[in-house]
Amino acid sequence: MTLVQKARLKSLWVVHFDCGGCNGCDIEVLAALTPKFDVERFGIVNIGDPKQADIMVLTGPVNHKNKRVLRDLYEEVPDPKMVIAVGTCACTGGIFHNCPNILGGVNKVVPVDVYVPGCAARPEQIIDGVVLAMKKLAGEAPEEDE
Amino acid sequence: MALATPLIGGLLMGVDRKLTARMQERVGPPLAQPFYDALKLWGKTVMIDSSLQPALAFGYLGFALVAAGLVTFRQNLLLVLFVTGMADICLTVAAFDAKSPYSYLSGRREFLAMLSYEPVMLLAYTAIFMVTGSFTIRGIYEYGAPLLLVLPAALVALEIVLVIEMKKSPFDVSGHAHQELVRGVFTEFSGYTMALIELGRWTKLATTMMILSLFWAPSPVIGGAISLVMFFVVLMVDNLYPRLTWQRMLRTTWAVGFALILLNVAALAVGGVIL
Amino acid sequence: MPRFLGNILENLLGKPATVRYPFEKPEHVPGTRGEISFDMSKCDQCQDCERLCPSGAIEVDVEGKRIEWDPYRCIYCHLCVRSCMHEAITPLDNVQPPGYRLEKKVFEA
Amino acid sequence: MIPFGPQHPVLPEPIQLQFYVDEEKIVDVLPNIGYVHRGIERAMELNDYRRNIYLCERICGICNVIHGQTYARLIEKLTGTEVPIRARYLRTIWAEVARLQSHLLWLGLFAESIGFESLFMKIWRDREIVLELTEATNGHRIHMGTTVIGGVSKDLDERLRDRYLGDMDRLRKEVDDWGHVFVKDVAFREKTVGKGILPKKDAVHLGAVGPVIRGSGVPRDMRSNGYGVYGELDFEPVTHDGCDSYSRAMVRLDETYQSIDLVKRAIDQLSEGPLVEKNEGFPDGVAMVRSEQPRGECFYYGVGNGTIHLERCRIRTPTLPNIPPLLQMLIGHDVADIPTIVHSIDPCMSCTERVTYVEEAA
Repeated sequence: MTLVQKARLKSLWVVHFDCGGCNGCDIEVLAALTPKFDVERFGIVNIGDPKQADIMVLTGPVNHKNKRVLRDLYEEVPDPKMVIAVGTCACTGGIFHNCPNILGGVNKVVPVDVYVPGCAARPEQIIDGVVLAMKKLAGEAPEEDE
Repeated sequence: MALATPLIGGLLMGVDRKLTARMQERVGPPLAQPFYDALKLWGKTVMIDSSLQPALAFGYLGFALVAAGLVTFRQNLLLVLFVTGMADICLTVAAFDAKSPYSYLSGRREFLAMLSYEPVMLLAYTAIFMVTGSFTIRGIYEYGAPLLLVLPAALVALEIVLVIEMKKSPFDVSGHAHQELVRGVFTEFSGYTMALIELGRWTKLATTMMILSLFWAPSPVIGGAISLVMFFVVLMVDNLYPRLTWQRMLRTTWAVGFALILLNVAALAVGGVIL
Repeated sequence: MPRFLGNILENLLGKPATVRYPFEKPEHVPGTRGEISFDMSKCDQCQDCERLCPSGAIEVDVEGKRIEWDPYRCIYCHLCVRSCMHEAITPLDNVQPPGYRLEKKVFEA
Repeated sequence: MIPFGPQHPVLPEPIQLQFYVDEEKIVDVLPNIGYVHRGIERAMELNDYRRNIYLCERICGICNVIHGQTYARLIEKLTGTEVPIRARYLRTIWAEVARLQSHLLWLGLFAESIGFESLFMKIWRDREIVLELTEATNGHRIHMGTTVIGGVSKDLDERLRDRYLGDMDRLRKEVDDWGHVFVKDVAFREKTVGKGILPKKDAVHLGAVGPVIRGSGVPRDMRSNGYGVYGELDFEPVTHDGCDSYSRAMVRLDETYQSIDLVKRAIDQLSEGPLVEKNEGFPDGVAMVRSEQPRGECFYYGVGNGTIHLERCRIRTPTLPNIPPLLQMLIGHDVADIPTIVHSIDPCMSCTERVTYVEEAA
């Protein structure tokens, strides 16, 4: 493992985008930054600028209006990048599965690396999800068998 | 020595983040966090808006390194000021060059920030010249007595400069104002260009700290301690104040900074230390 | 005036409020709405849970005596736990951990 | 032109505000909402009416308790179910806890929007007290999910009751600890006083709701209608006359204290009794209910036709009526004031289940 790869695992900058969920997960993502959980311990910063981000944290189901925004945002994040779908609606659509303007989970629009379940996902689960993403970045994730 | 300045600056940035986190009742990142960030940014794919951007990023780091070198070799302070100014101009032009409105606005604000702190620095250097009779750092060393005893108010004025230099509230109008401008002047940099900018910032921070330590020139240890205390005060102020507008920044720096230095000089003139 | 100074100094000198998760497990809160588990010996495939589930996360296969529960679709409201007449659904202590792909949990008789 | 959103660090929710600026002065602003349009009203017609309560709670994660309660009240009106008195008290307690959570969240975000990060961290740490309380009540930090049609699904036992009272006292002390920064801090006042003026006449005319209208001196609060048990708790709406961001912040700060008092008073008056009244039959007829969310008035209108599905359900959430006043507030201010003014209405975009299409005038 090169030095850059090692550094990458210790400095994950997050860009967070709400695709139209209920805000529950969004405030939990924010709560993960605050003193009780403080993800900055792992070098995780909510950077807000897609051009410098490593991890996309997506919450909420995708609708027809913001799928274009989401795709643009995904394109803007430089490689190597990880996409974490936080919350039930971001994974599959969850309770909004039969709403007419909903496409379903964010995996309908962008490839997702880690799925974090929960409605709303708890900060502990979000931290676990980031740890999984770190493992995948380090190449320790199990191979996809398709 | 000049090449070690980015390392010192990076470490200071790490201390900054750790202390800020502790002031906010958090654990905070490890001390080496800025180095991890810079290394990671170096390995990322880069997205370049305009071909000028990488050149300007290199320019920013280059000028910052030259300024650091000038300080280590005890050269002219005015020269240091102008070279740092060149570095800032590189950053501002790069921000203007990008097509993002955030970048443009913060480039404008960065320019105003330069406009507000550079005259204060210039005035402070002039005061130093009036005391020591020389603009060079060597002259300060040869002056003998610690400058802090003769120019205490000028040091306070430079504290305001340090706040702007480190892009800390209340005057972080261009760099850290993520509520208004996402990432400010850094919005459009990515990958290695951002890493270069980070390195440049560390260098500049270390340079400013070295200049501050000149206020106790005979002993670098006491001088270093003074600059570290000033660094700590900046962190405290950062956590005590919300961000103010650039109009307020310009007014405060000019009014308070100029007044402090001029008062100091006037007091010296009355006391018969100079002239 | 900097009215926040005392607070900041207190924080600086005191202990951080951070829970060191994942190195330290947080204290378990009784009644956490986490994962659910189906006791197939009690279940009589009445499909009440499937009908009531607000997000359609439970699928009951009456013929095969088989229940599929999708943890990535469940909203953890525990309506099924409350409404199961045979008390065949028990809430577990843990919350569902994240995963790399969407998987369903299968409970068979 | 500056596009503010849909992805922007200060506002985690997707809304786009297109600012037309001259130097740094805002000349015009166009809102572009609908990034969260999910079609909940349609889905509510498709679902079983008993399931909808969970859908309603997920219209907005911050005001989920009150959304759920308002929907439950709508269905209770349509089916003629009488809620037991203990359940009404418990609902009020939990609604006020939810309001506390939301107001602390807002105060923190407001502090962050003016660039005061240490205060933000401090407030969000204190907010964890409320979240832990919510978790102890029904096992989840955000979605309490205690409301069922006809009552509540959880009881407040002796142990939890003591914890509520103890935590309310603790929270009061913590709020005292930082509340004065909002009231008196010079730099804070400089960023908020006189920013985002909404005169009383305009507030009424443009249909502002909640703390926005109360910050303009109009005592309009649905809780004074006395739904739930507010009639028995001597409720008085909080108003401030400043008409600016500062008085809107003050309204919320005072309401935080008020909510702590209301919770304590409601727990004192809590009487024994059944928790839930079984509702029989299907919703029939037309009904409307109004309640006060942390962000303002929430309005539910429902039509039932005697089947398991609702014929129509119309929801009016508080953020949407606050957008036109926001646009008026913003014009003439600096770019530096955008975060404060936008935050002063407490935008909760996930409530704003509407779509607009914005076209630039030629």
